[in-house]
Amino acid sequence: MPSPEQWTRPEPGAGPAATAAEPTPEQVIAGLRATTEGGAELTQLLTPEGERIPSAMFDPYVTDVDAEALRGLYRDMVLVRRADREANAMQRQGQLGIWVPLLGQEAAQVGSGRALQARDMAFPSYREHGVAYTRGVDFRELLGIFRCTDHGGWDFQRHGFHPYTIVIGNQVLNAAGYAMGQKFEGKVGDDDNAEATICYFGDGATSQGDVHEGFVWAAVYDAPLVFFCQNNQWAISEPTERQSRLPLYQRARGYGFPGLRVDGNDVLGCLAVTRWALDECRRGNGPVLIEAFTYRMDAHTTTDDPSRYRLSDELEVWKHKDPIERVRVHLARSGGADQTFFDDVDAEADRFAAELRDFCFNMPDPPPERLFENVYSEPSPVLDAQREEYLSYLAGFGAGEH
Amino acid sequence: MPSPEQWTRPEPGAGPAATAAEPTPEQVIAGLRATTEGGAELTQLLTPEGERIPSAMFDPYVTDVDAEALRGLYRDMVLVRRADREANAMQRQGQLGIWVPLLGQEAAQVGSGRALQARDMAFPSYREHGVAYTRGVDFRELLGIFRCTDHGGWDFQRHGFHPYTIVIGNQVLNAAGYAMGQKFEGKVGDDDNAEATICYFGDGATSQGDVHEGFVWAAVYDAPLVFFCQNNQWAISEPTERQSRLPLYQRARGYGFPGLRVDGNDVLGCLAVTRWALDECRRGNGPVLIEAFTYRMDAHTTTDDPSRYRLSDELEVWKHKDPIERVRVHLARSGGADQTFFDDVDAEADRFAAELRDFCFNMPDPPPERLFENVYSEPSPVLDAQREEYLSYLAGFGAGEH
Amino acid sequence: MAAPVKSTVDTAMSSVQNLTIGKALNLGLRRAMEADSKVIVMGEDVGKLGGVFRITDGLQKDFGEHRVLDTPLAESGIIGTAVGLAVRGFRPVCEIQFEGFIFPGFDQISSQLAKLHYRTQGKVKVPVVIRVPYGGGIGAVEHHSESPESLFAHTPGLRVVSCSNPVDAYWMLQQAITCDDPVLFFEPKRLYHSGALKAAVDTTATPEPLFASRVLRQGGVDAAATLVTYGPSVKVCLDAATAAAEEGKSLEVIDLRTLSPLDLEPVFESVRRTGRLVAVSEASSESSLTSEIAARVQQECFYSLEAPVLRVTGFDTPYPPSKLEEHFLPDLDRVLHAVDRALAW
Amino acid sequence: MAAPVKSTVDTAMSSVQNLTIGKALNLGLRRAMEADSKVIVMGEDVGKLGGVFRITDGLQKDFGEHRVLDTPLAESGIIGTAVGLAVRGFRPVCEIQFEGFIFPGFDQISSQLAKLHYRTQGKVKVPVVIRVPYGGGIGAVEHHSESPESLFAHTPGLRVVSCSNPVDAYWMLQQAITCDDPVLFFEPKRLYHSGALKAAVDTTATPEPLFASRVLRQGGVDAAATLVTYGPSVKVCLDAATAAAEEGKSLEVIDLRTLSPLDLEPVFESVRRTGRLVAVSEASSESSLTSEIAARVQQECFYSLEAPVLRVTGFDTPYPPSKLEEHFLPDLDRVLHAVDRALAW
Ligand SMILES: Cc1ncc(C[n+]2csc(CCOP(=O)(O)OP(=O)(O)O)c2C)c(N)n1
Ligand SMILES: Cc1ncc(C[n+]2csc(CCOP(=O)(O)OP(=O)(O)O)c2C)c(N)n1
Ligand SMILES: [Mg+2]
Ligand SMILES: [Mg+2]
Repeated sequence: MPSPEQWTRPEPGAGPAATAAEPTPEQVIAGLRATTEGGAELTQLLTPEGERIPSAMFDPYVTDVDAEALRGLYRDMVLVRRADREANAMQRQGQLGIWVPLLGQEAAQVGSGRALQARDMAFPSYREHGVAYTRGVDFRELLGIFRCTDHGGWDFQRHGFHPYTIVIGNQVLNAAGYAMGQKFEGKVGDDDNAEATICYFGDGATSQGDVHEGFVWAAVYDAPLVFFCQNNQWAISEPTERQSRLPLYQRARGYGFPGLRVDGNDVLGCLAVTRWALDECRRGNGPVLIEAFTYRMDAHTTTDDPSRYRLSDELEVWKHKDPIERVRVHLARSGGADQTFFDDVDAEADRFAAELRDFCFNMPDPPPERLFENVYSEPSPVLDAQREEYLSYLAGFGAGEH
Repeated sequence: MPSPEQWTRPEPGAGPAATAAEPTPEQVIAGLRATTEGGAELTQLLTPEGERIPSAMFDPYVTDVDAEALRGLYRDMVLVRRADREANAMQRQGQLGIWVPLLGQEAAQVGSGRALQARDMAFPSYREHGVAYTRGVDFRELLGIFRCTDHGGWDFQRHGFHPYTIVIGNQVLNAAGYAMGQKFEGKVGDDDNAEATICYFGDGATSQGDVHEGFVWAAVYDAPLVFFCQNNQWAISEPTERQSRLPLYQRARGYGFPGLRVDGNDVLGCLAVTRWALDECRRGNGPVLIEAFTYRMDAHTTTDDPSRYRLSDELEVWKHKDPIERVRVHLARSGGADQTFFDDVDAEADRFAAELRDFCFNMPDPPPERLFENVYSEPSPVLDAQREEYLSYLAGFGAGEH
Repeated sequence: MAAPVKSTVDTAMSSVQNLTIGKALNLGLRRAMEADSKVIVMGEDVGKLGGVFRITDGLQKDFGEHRVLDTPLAESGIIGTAVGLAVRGFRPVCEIQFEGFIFPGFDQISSQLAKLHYRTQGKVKVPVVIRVPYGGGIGAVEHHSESPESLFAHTPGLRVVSCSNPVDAYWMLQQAITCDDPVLFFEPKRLYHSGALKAAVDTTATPEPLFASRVLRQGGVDAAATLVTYGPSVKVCLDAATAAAEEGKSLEVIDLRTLSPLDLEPVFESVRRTGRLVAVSEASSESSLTSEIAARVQQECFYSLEAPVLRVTGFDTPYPPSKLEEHFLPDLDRVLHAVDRALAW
Repeated sequence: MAAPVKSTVDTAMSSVQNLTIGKALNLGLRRAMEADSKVIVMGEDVGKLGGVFRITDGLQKDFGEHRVLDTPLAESGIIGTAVGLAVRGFRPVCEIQFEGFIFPGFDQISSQLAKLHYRTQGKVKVPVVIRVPYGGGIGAVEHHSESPESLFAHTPGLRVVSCSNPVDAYWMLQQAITCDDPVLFFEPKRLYHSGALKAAVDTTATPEPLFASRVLRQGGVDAAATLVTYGPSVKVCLDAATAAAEEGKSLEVIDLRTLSPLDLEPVFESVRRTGRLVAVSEASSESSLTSEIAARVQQECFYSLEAPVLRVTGFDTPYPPSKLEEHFLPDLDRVLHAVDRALAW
C-alpha cells in the first residue's frame, strides 16, 4: 500500500510557497476528523458497528479465525479490561502505588499479542498488560511493579516477554538487538523455526533518538522486528501533533521499510496486520512499522488528571469505537455467540478480578536484604559490607522499631 | 519533486516476499553506479564536463550568476582547496596536530555557504572550512583547533558561523533551537528581515538520535532550518549503506518536509538548491533537507588510512567529477574567463597559502593560565584556588623547567 | 544575583506570601518571565498540564505558547534546542520530568552545555537552567526517585545547585535564570507540596548569593558535630539536630545549596570547631558529592578532626522498589546513629 | 576468572609473546572470540579498518561480518542493541571510538545495562563489555582525551575496570568478557602502542582475579608513602617511585585495576604502614574516584594517617586544548611534589 508522498508544506517545484498560514476552520475540522478516524489508509476488518470488511491483503491472515476463535479474542479482551479496571480501583484504595491503565487499547494489545508465536519475543513499554496476558504472564505477576514491591519479576524467557521498560524508547533498541540476534542465529528464513520480535511503544516515543536508532539498526541489519506503535493520541498531556507533522506510520518511509496504519480498536485487524508483519519478518523482509490507531480512554496513569488538557467530547466520540463492543455485536449478529456465552465471560471476568484483588491485598513486603541482592551476578565485597552493616544496624533497633 | 515511494523490500500487498537474497551481480553494479552517479533525482546544473543543464525549478535562483559571479565561485573554491592542501601538508610537517581535509567537497561548501545572507546563521560540524571561508572567517582562525592551541575562537556572531562541533549530530539540535529562536523573534516571513539557519552534517551523522530529534523539532516548530547533509560516501571507513537502506535525502519523507539531492560537486547546483531551501525557510516553509552528493577525496583525517577500506578505483571515478575543473572548463569554453584569470587565481592561491603557512609556523603556545579561564562566566573560588596553587607550583620550578 | 524583578501581576498581594516549595518555584518562574521576555520554559507537559508536579502551572496561559513550550518527547532534543535558543539570546528553563529521564540528554549537557563557553573562550554564553525534580520518598516506580547530582558535579563547566526550602526555591531559581552559566537546578520533589515546610517568602527581600552554602542551624560553643547536606536531606538533618538537642547534643547543620562549584568554607569553619562531620545524601556513596566533601574536609581540617568524616547515603545499589526505600534513604535514625559513631570514635 | 581459552590459531607460536597493550588487547579479543562463538565485536569502524586504534585489527577478516560488526554511527544504538543481543544470549564487546563519545550512550548504560539484572531479580543477565579508550596525552582535539570513568563508578550495577600493562590487558579483557555482569573496560589509549611498555605475555599463565587491586611496587619496611592510581597514570606513578627511590624515598605503588566496585583493602593495608597516601588520576577531582578513595581511606585508616590523603588530578576544568595538556595531566613532578607535601605535613 504505497501512498502518494505528501509534504505538509510546501510542494516544491512551484517556487516559494506562501508563508505558512494559520489553518482554516475547514482544516481544523479535517484534522480533528483524522484524529478519530485514522484517515484513508487505515486498515479495518471490523467496523465499530461490528461489520466485517473484506481485505484482499489481510484476509488471508485470519482465515482461521472462526466464531470460536473470535469468541476467544472477545474473552481475552473482556478479561484484560476487567483486570485493568480492578487494578485501577485497587490503586484508588491504596493497594497499588500507581496504575497505568490500558483502557481502550485492548484490541491493539490482544490482537497483536495473539499474532505472536511461542518462540517470538515481545518487548513492551509499561502499558502492555494485555500483551503480557497473551504471552501467558499472569496478571498477578505484573502487580509487584505497581505495588512497588519489585521492578518486575516474570520469567522473560519462558514467556517471550521482556521486562517492562519505563524510560521512553530504550526498549526499541534493545528489541532491535534481540532481533539481530535472531537473525545472526539463522532463525530468519522460511523454514518452520523462523522467529520474529515485536516491540511496543507509544506515539510520544517516536520523537526519541533511541526509536530512530532502532529504525536505522533494524533496517540496516534486516532485523525481523515489528515496530508496534500504539498511537493512543496522547503522550500524557501532549497530542500527537506535538511529535509529528505526518501520520506516524509514514515515518517508515524515510527508512525504506513498510509502515502501515491499522485500526487499533479492531482486534481482528490488529491480529491480521501483525501476523502479516511478523510473517514478513520471519521470511527476512523485516522490519515493519505498524501504527495501531487507538485512544487512551483513561488517564495517563492514576496520578494524572486529563481534564486539565483534553475535552470529554473526544472521549465520547471514541466510546463509539469501543474495541470490545464491536466484537460483541458482530458475534451476536452473526450468531457466533449467544447470551450465555457473554454471561459466562462476564462471570469469568469477575472471578479473574476477584483473584487478582485477593492476591494483591495479600502481597508481602519485600525484606530489607532484597535491596542488596542481584546488583551483580557475583557477590561484591563492598556491597556485602554495606548489607552487613545495615542489617546489623537494623537488628540493633530490635524487632518492632523498623 | 515528489518521487514514487520505494521500499527496498518487500512490496507489501503481494503476500510475503521471498527471503531477502544476496544481491545479484547486476544489482551490485547498479548499486555502485548509484554510488557515484547519485541517481535519477540528482539536481545538477553544471555537469562534470562543464555543460550547463537548464532546470525549470532552480534556474530562477541563479539568474544573477553571470560570468563574473561564476569566476568568483571558481576563485573561492581554488583558494579553499589550496588552503586545505596547505594545512594538510603542514600537519605532515608537524605544524598541526591533525587536519580534517575537505578535498572534493569545495563545491558543496562554497555553493551552500555563498547562498547564505549575512544575517543567516550556519552550524558546521568539523570539516566545513569552505563554509567558514564564505562566512568571512579567516582560514587562520581555524588553525588553532588543529594545532591544538584552542578549541575555536572566531566571533561566531559577527560571522554567523557557530563554533565547530565534533560530537556527531549535536549541532543539529543546537541549530534547530537557534532556528526556533529566529522564528520566535518574528524573523520568519516574507519581509526583508527574514532569517534562516543552515546546519551541516555528514552521511554517518544521519544515524544519530540527535539528528532525528533535530528533524522532529524543526518540523514541529516549522523552524527556518536547512539541513545540509554532505554525503561524501564515507563515515571514516563505513560506506553509506551501513547507515541507511534508502538514499539519505529520502529520510525527510518520514517527517513531512522536503528532501532533495543535489550534485555536491556542482557549485552552481548547490548554490541554487540552497538558495531555494533558505528562501522556503525564510518564508516559513521550513525545514528542508538537502543531500549534497559528493565524495571525500582524501582521508577522513590525517590520522586515517583509507587504503585499508576503499579501493582507489572509486577515487579515480570521482576525479572525473571534480568540482573545480568543471567550472574551469565551463568558464573557458563559454569565454567567461581567459588564461590570465586562471593564472591570477593560482597566484593568489599561492599567496593565500603562503600567508597561512607563515601564520601557522608562528602561532604562539597558549599560556598555562588559559587552562583555567572561561570555565564559567563569573569567577569560581574553587577554580581560582586551583589556578593559584598550580601557577605557584609552576613558578617554583623557575623559568626554564616547564 | 537576581536582577531586580518587576512584578506585573499580583501587585495587590502582600510582598510576603506563605508558600510551599512548589508554589515558590512557580512564583519564581513567573517573576523571572516577567522580568525578562527572553526567559522561556520548555519541557514535556509543562504547558496546559503545568508539568506533572504543576510547577509551571498557569504559565502557558499567561505567557503564551511561544514562551511555555510543550516539546516533543525527547530530552536530548529539549536540552539541545535549549542550547541553540541560548546561543540565539534566549534564557531557556528546561524541565526534566523526573531525574531518571535526564540521561538521554546527558550528551548535550556534557558535550555542549558544559563546554561551549570554555570552547569559545567565553564568546558563547549558554544561560540555560535545567530543572530536575530529584530524590526519593514518594513511593514511585523505577527511575522516579534517583539522585544523579554527583554526575553533574563531576562535569566541569556546569553549575549545580539544590534548594531545600521555599525561600531558597523562590530566589535561587530566579538567580539561576539570571546567571550566564548553565545551571542544573535540583529540586527536592518529595517536599514540593509539603505543608509543613511552608514558609513566608518576602518577595522584596534581598536574597542570599546563589553560589554559597549556608549554616541553617548553629550548634553554639559546645557544638558536638556538624551535619552537611543539601536538598531533600536538609529536613532530615534539621529534624535530627532537633532530636539530638533533646538529648543534649548540639549539632550544626549546613545546607550546601551549591553543589558545584562547592562552597565548603562554612563547613571547614564548622568542623574546625566541632571536630566531627557527617555528610548526608540520598545518592549512592561511591565517587559522589559526599566523597568529595570527605576528601576535602580531611585535607583542610586534618588536625581538627576527632573522628573521620562519616557519610550517610543511599547504598551502592540501584534505587530499590519503593516499598524498600525507607531502608535506602538516610533518615533521622541513621543520621543520629552516624553522629553517635563519630562521637564514640 | 577467564574460562580456559582454546586457541585455534597461532598454535605454532610460543605461549609467551612480547606485546604492547594494543596488541595484547587484540590477542585477548581473538582468544575470547575463539573460546565462545557468542562473543561478538561491535562498534564504529571496528571491521575493515580494525578500529581507529587497530585494536580489532584482523578480527573481521577471520571471524566474519556477523561477529565483527561495523555498526551505524550512534552510540546509544551500539549499546542499546548490545543489551538486546546479550538478552538473546550473545556476549557483545562494544568499542566506543573515544571516551568523549560515550555520552550519547549514557542513557542505555545507566537505565538498561546497569539495571536489568537488578530489575529482574537476576533473571536477565547482560554480559556486555564496553571498551573505552580514554585519557589524554596524545595531542588530540577536543573530546578525545577525557577521563569519564568516575561517572560509571558512581552508577551502581556496572563493573568498571582499567588496565595499565600488556599482561593485564590480555587477561582482564578476556575475564571481562566471561563475566556475567556489564563491564566498562577503560583502556589507556596513549599507552596502546608504547614500545617501552611491551611485556612478555604468557598465554598459559593463570591470571590474577579481575576485580582485585594489585601492589605493583612494594615500598619495603621503610616505605614513606603510598601512591594509588590506575590506567594511564600507573606508568607515571611507577616512574615517580623510581625517581623517589633515587632520592632515597621508598614509595609503594598500587594499581587499582577495578574502579567499581573498588578493592581498597591493599590500599588500607599499605597506608596503615606508610601513613601517607597520594591518589593520582587524570580525571577532574570533584566528586570523582579519587574523592572516593580519600573518603574511604580517611575513614578506614584514620589513626594511621600522618598527613591527609592528597590528590593529584586533572583540574576542575574541561579538558584544555592539548597544547596545554602537559599542565592538566598529572606528571612525575606533580606526583613527587604531592609526596613531598605529604611528607612535610
Ligand atoms: C525518557 C523519558 N522521558 C520522560 C518520561 C515520562 N513519561 C512517561 S510516559 C510519558 C508519555 C509517553 O507517551 P507515549 O509514548 O505516547 O506512550 P503512552 O504513555 O501514551 O502509552 C512520559 C513523558 C519517561 N518515562 N521517559
Ligand atoms: C558521537 C560521536 N561518535 C563518534 C565520533 C568519531 N567520528 C568522528 S567523524 C566520524 C565519522 C563521521 O562521518 P560523517 O557523518 O559521514 O561525516 P564526515 O566525516 O564524512 O564528514 C566518527 C565516527 C564522533 N566524533 N562523535
Ligand atoms: Mg501515547
Ligand atoms: Mg561522510
